[in-house]
Amino acid sequence: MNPSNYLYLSAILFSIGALGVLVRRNAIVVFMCVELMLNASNLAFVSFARVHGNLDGQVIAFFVMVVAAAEVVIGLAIIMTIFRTRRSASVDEANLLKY
Amino acid sequence: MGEVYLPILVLGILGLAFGLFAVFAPVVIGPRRYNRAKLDSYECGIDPTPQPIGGGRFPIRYYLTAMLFIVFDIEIVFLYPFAVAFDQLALFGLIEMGLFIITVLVVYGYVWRRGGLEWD
Amino acid sequence: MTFNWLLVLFLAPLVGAAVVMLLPRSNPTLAKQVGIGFSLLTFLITIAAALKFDASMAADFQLGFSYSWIPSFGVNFAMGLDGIALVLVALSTCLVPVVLLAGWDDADGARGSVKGYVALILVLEAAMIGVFAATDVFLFYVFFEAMLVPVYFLIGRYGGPRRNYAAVKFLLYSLFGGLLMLASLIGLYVVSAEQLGTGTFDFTALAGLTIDPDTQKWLFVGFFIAFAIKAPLVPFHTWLPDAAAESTPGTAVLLVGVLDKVGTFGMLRYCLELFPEASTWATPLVIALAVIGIIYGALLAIGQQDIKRLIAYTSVSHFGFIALGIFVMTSRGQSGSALYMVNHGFSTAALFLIGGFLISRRGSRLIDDFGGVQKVAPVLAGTFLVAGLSSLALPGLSSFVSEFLVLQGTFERYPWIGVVATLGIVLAALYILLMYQRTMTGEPPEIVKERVGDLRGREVVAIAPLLVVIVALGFYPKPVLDVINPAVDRVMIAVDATDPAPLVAPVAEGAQP
Amino acid sequence: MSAILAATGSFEVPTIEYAALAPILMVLGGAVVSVLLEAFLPQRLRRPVQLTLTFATLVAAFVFVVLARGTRAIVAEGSVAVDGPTLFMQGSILVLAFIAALVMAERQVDPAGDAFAPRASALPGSEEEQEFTRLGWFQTEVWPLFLFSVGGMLLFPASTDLLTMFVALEVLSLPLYVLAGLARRRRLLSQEASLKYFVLGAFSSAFFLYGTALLYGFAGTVELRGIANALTASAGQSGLVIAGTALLMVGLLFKIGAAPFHQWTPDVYQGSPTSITGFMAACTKVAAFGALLRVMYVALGGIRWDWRPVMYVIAALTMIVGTIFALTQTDIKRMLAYSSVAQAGFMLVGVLATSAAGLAGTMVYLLAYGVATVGAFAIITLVRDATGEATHLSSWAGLGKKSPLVASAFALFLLAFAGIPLTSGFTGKFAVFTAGIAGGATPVVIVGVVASAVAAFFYIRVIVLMFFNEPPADGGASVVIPSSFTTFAITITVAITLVIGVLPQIVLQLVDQAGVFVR
Amino acid sequence: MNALAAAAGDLSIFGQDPFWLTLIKCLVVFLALILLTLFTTWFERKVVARMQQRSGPNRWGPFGLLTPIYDGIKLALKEGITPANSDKLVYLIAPAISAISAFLVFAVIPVGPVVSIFGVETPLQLTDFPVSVLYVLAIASIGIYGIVLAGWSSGSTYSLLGGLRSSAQMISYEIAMGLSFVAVFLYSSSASTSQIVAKQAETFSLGGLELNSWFALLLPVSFVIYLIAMVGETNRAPFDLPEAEGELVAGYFTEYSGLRWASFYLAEYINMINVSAVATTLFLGGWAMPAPISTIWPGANEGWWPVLWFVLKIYAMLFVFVWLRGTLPRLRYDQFMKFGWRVLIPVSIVWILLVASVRALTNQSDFELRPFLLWGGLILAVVAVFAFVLDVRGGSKTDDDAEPEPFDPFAGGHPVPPLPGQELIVTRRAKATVTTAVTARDSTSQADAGTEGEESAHE
Repeated sequence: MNPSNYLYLSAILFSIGALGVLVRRNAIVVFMCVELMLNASNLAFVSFARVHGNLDGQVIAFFVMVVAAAEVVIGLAIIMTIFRTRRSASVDEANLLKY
Repeated sequence: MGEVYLPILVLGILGLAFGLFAVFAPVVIGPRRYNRAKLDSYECGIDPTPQPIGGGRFPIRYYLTAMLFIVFDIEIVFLYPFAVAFDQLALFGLIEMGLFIITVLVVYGYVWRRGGLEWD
Repeated sequence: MTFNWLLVLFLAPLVGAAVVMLLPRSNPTLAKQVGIGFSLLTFLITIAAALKFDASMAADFQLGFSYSWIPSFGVNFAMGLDGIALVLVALSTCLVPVVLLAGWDDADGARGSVKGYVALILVLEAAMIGVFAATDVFLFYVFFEAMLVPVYFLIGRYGGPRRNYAAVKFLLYSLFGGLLMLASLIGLYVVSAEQLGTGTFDFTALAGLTIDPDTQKWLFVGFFIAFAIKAPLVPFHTWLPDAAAESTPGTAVLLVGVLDKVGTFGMLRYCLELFPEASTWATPLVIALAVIGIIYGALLAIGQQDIKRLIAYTSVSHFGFIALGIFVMTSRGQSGSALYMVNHGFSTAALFLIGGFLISRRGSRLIDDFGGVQKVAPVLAGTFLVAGLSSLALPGLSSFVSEFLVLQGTFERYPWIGVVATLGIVLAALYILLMYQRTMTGEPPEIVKERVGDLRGREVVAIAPLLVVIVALGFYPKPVLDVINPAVDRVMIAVDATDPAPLVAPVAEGAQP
Repeated sequence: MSAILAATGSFEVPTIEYAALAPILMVLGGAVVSVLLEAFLPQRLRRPVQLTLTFATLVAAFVFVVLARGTRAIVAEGSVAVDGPTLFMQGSILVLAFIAALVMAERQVDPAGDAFAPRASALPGSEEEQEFTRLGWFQTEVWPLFLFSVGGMLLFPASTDLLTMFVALEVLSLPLYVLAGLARRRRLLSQEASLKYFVLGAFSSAFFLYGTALLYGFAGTVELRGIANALTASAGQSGLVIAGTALLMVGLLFKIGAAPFHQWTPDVYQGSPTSITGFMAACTKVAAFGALLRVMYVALGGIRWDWRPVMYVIAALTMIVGTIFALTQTDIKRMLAYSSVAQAGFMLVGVLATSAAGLAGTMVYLLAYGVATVGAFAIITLVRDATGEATHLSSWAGLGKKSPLVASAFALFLLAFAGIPLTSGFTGKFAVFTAGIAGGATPVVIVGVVASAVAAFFYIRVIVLMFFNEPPADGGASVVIPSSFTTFAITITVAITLVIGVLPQIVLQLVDQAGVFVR
Repeated sequence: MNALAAAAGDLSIFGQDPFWLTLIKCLVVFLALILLTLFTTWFERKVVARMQQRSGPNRWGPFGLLTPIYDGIKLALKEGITPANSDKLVYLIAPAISAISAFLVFAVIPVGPVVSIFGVETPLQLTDFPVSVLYVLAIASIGIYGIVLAGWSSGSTYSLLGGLRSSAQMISYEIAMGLSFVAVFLYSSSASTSQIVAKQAETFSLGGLELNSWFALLLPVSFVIYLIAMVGETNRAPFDLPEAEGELVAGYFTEYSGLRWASFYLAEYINMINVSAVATTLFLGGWAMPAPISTIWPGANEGWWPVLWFVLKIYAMLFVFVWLRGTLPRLRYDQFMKFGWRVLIPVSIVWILLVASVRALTNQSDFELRPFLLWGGLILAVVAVFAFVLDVRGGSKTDDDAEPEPFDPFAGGHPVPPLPGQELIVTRRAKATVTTAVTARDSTSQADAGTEGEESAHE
């Protein structure tokens, strides 16, 4: 199969994720969108690894998974803490810091 | 190359067909007798307080388990290639992976001590 | 290593400041005494240095030294005196003890401590010496900016009721100019790096560069605006009346008498020598500004109610003359300007100090609150009159020589400008004499009788040297001109300007009318 | 993965130069030990032991950095460079971290203990929390987090491939996200800062990653020199390069807080515990600029004509935005946050000079800025009123009279930010601007100079407020006498600021010797 | 034997089948799984009945063998209820996800050697690739989605909690399971199922006895851990907490009925077969007949015979499942989670370190360490079990002695009533009306804390 299709897919996923971060208000959804972006990158890495015929891209995908996992853990911890104090996961309600 | 995955696809389609059959067959062959009580959530005694749809949430406690899972799952992801290539990596592999595992163990000890491994 | 007079001269007030700061806070008098001691010592060192100065070689930097400071930026801690710098350093070191003595009580009861006041003035003195003596452009810039700090605190902590406003206004104006200059400085450095391989800030090396005229214009603008703000040239002058009016008389003397000279000094030394083509290019504009300044300053001075503001505006007018003299590009005009800097320093100092005595006695700065002072305080009135006459350039007093030279230089090249500028003299007579008439003559009101006493011994001691110098230079300016002229010639060569065909008399004779 | 497992052929067993990596390993190892201590030491012993460990680790790492001077090598299978710039930045980061740690260790200024919540997971104001406060519990988890972050910062500017860089970026960021949310007082603010920092940080690192992916797609490698070689080899510019570079830059520019990716800065700076803000502002900037410089110089030097115009605009925009917004702030932390944005713009001038001088200038600027920043935020921790830190500008009025020494120190830092001669800030600005002009970025430098002039206004406004205004009617804030930790931190920052200002040759020589990036 | 190992160890034989053969193999696997499920339900009921001195199903067909068929028909004729509260789409998708993932795992399980089908030489395995064990884990994880989504979309508390518990349990035990594979990979140097089977065909001698190097023998600790994790992973007794009838009715599929319910049920049994098959493949030598017999009868490992061995091995494992169910009482949720996290995982990790070290040593020198490892492993296993007992008992002891802790009804994210022995936290407002003395002290401490958070904390 033509690898460029995977690249288009990854670009689309990345855009969806980016858009989601900007548009959605629920912290957890925002957060999932970020993960989507990371995974879109993974897809790109793996596709490029295929294009170039070397393994780097696949190995990188590994590392990215780790990082994404670490991000998930930290992010969930922060959101949980906020949730405990406010009982809401909406980004909009976090509005004490205003210009 | 891709043919290796073909059986998975075929089996997946078969599984999907079965799943869809199981889901939609009752609509066709099953009886349909309307009864409002039947459509209610199963309850016994008190009103179940949380409503999962529309406002209900997963209890936070489970996120903790999820986080721990992610940490260890990732460890596993790294352990596999190491294990497979272990014979070639020789002592270097052992040392590096030992460091890696010990690091994870340290975190594990920390979580344990901090009450992350308590359930009720 | 030989005994380095200039370095000692620079360090003496700094040491003095440190010593003063170490003195106990409880004994302000001691601080003043020590301060005056150090300032006198500095003055003595200046005299010693001046004696070692070879007047025949006044175009070269003498008594110089150079220590490597930031080799990576090509910055040296380098100082040296040419003729102009020498006289201005002398002016500074002479005025500081006078100011300290005259302003004996100025700092008492102020927000800051007395020893702080003395120390700040000594620090300022060191910075002034540095700024005139620096032969490294970066060092010049550093002192140019460093001067702001003590002045800022002198105004802000020891000044009048609106001191904050004045101090901040002063600081912001100066900083703005300074930053523009910084930009040009960096540009200059870059040009030097392009032409010489390694960047340098050495003045002589930079003056030797041939800079592309377009670049020159930009760099010139940066320097010129900084200097125009410092030597308040219309329209950058608005900070001066505020700063001068709100500061103590002593501070005002140093501010207007010396500090502002850095601006005109900078135009003469840096703008002209570093950017000759750009200076020529900018001449019409600068002359226009200068003439406007002369007239505008004078007119505003006439309208002033506040004595200190009035003196400040006279300075605006005088700085117009100085700038005019510099930019008419004749050796006579520039000599006159250089000399004017010195003379103006002394006469303004006298005006501010005596005005300060008057004000502190009466407790008001408004002219209308005075009258008939010469009846109750004749010595005060007399000295004030002499200082005022010097300011309006009465022949026989020092300013006359310089103003005459400037006008003569102007007439040589731009007769019509000369005519307009001459109007400034007439206006000067008007504002000085009007002020004198309104404050000193007539029948003193009760309150003046009650409060205004004559000059005391300390005050006389402080004022006397100024008047002596004013009169002496009025009759015999030659020693000063002798050291100034070679330096001016160097500038003239740098800007590639030649004097027009003589209309009246050769330069040497023009110095002794 | 499949290919790795399939590759039953011979592996090259990698070599790791442990000695060259010693500073990084040291700090990260210290962090791991710190986690262990945190878990198994009794509460009573934790603080002294953690503090000892932290400071010992930082000092030891610094010693290794000093010992490694003169090294120029690419180690760890081409993923880490140990060269002059690396060592200089690592040294700077360690020094700054050390000072920041001193401030973080302070317990004397707040009657309730240190600046961190005794337990982050407890509800603010809950019974539980009050109990912790009453018992004098304190947060020692900040130390392992801190060390991890420092470890990431040490790796970030040293990494020579984009993957290592990405991992380092996360290692440095993740602990910071948590640290930002740990304030003992104004907890909601702090948590909000943490969330914002996290969301935007994760967002930007995703951009970084996607950029990396695209560059990998172009070059077939993520090694910086490999990318550079590929750029040299290819005739035309591929869309991948442009897009990849752009996305990569978004990620990096976010970290340094350049406009238009600066929006997190004020919120996070304001909300975080102040000692953390100082650490974050100073050290992150050093690390991120180190990485940015390396990427721009080593990997993308070949297409500098493509990215420079964009960087021109960004640098100018950053300076302008930072300056203009800082003008209107009434909160001192927010003001410093915007000022840090502006400073990032000035430093970018050094980056886009793309010369050895630009590199050296940026490094000097970073050190100068970092020191002043840590010092300034240390002072902010001391200025307090009844509710805690008094960050509103109005309560700073008249501070100069109440505590002239502290106010003077703060004034010095502000002057350094403004770039007034004889302070470190001037040295930095001069070095950067000179390099900028030499590199042909004159218009940006002009913008920079104008911005500095405008910026000077709000710095000086604070000085004026402190020294010449009367204290507000309610008495305003006053300076709490700190323990020797903060005192030492402030003293040393003042000293360094002055030394770099007056005798910059020491540092300049150091950066000159640091030379350029090893390729 | 070695030739066979080599032939099976070459992954290039996969993916060579013509399409019709692939189709046939898939269909056979698919149908076999369904039939095995039906048979297994009968098997389970029968065995449990025997254990309980009953006779079990015996009405339909010989020995009641047709009972599952009738059950199926009955289920198919039931109404498929979609509760009003449910998220319709997800509610319907969830059982399909469960079923698909259950079927997919079997794709990489080797059932026998290379045989000839209609003249085509083909391995008795649908497919294989270098990471097939990882594939198994991945598909198993997807199965969890089915459960979580089913629990969530049903719109019922029991379902939700059942789904969450189930997923928490499965992911917890998946870690232990994944870790138990690491040691296997260390020895097999491959993550491909067919290669692992081939590797286990090698022999070693223990006390003069030639044995196949089954990883169950070489790595007993890994095997034990896998066995435990396997049971936890499939939600089977004694770990069948999600379906704890007394607490959660039927767990995540409380709201399902008819064939939809059947597909969850089917998925559960197929998963049992799957994990048994994986255990067979990874630890019990796969389809191969072990050494003493295979040396006597070489034909045992050729042709179609191995399929029989394979099925027998699977049913041995399934018997273990049933046996456990018939013997052990259900664990409490906390005991169960604690066991997973505090015993299985650390033991696994330490075991991996141990195995890796020993392996590295043996690779360096020619020192034979297998016996040492075997016995060391057994000791470790005993310690593990001992630790488990201690942990469970110790845990319960502290629970009894513990002071009744103040109970925050909101701690879990939604309000729940206090259980007996738990005391509700008195809100500040309520407290203020009760005791003024306490309030006075409180208010000062509040002032000290001085956070804005106070207001919102107890709203």
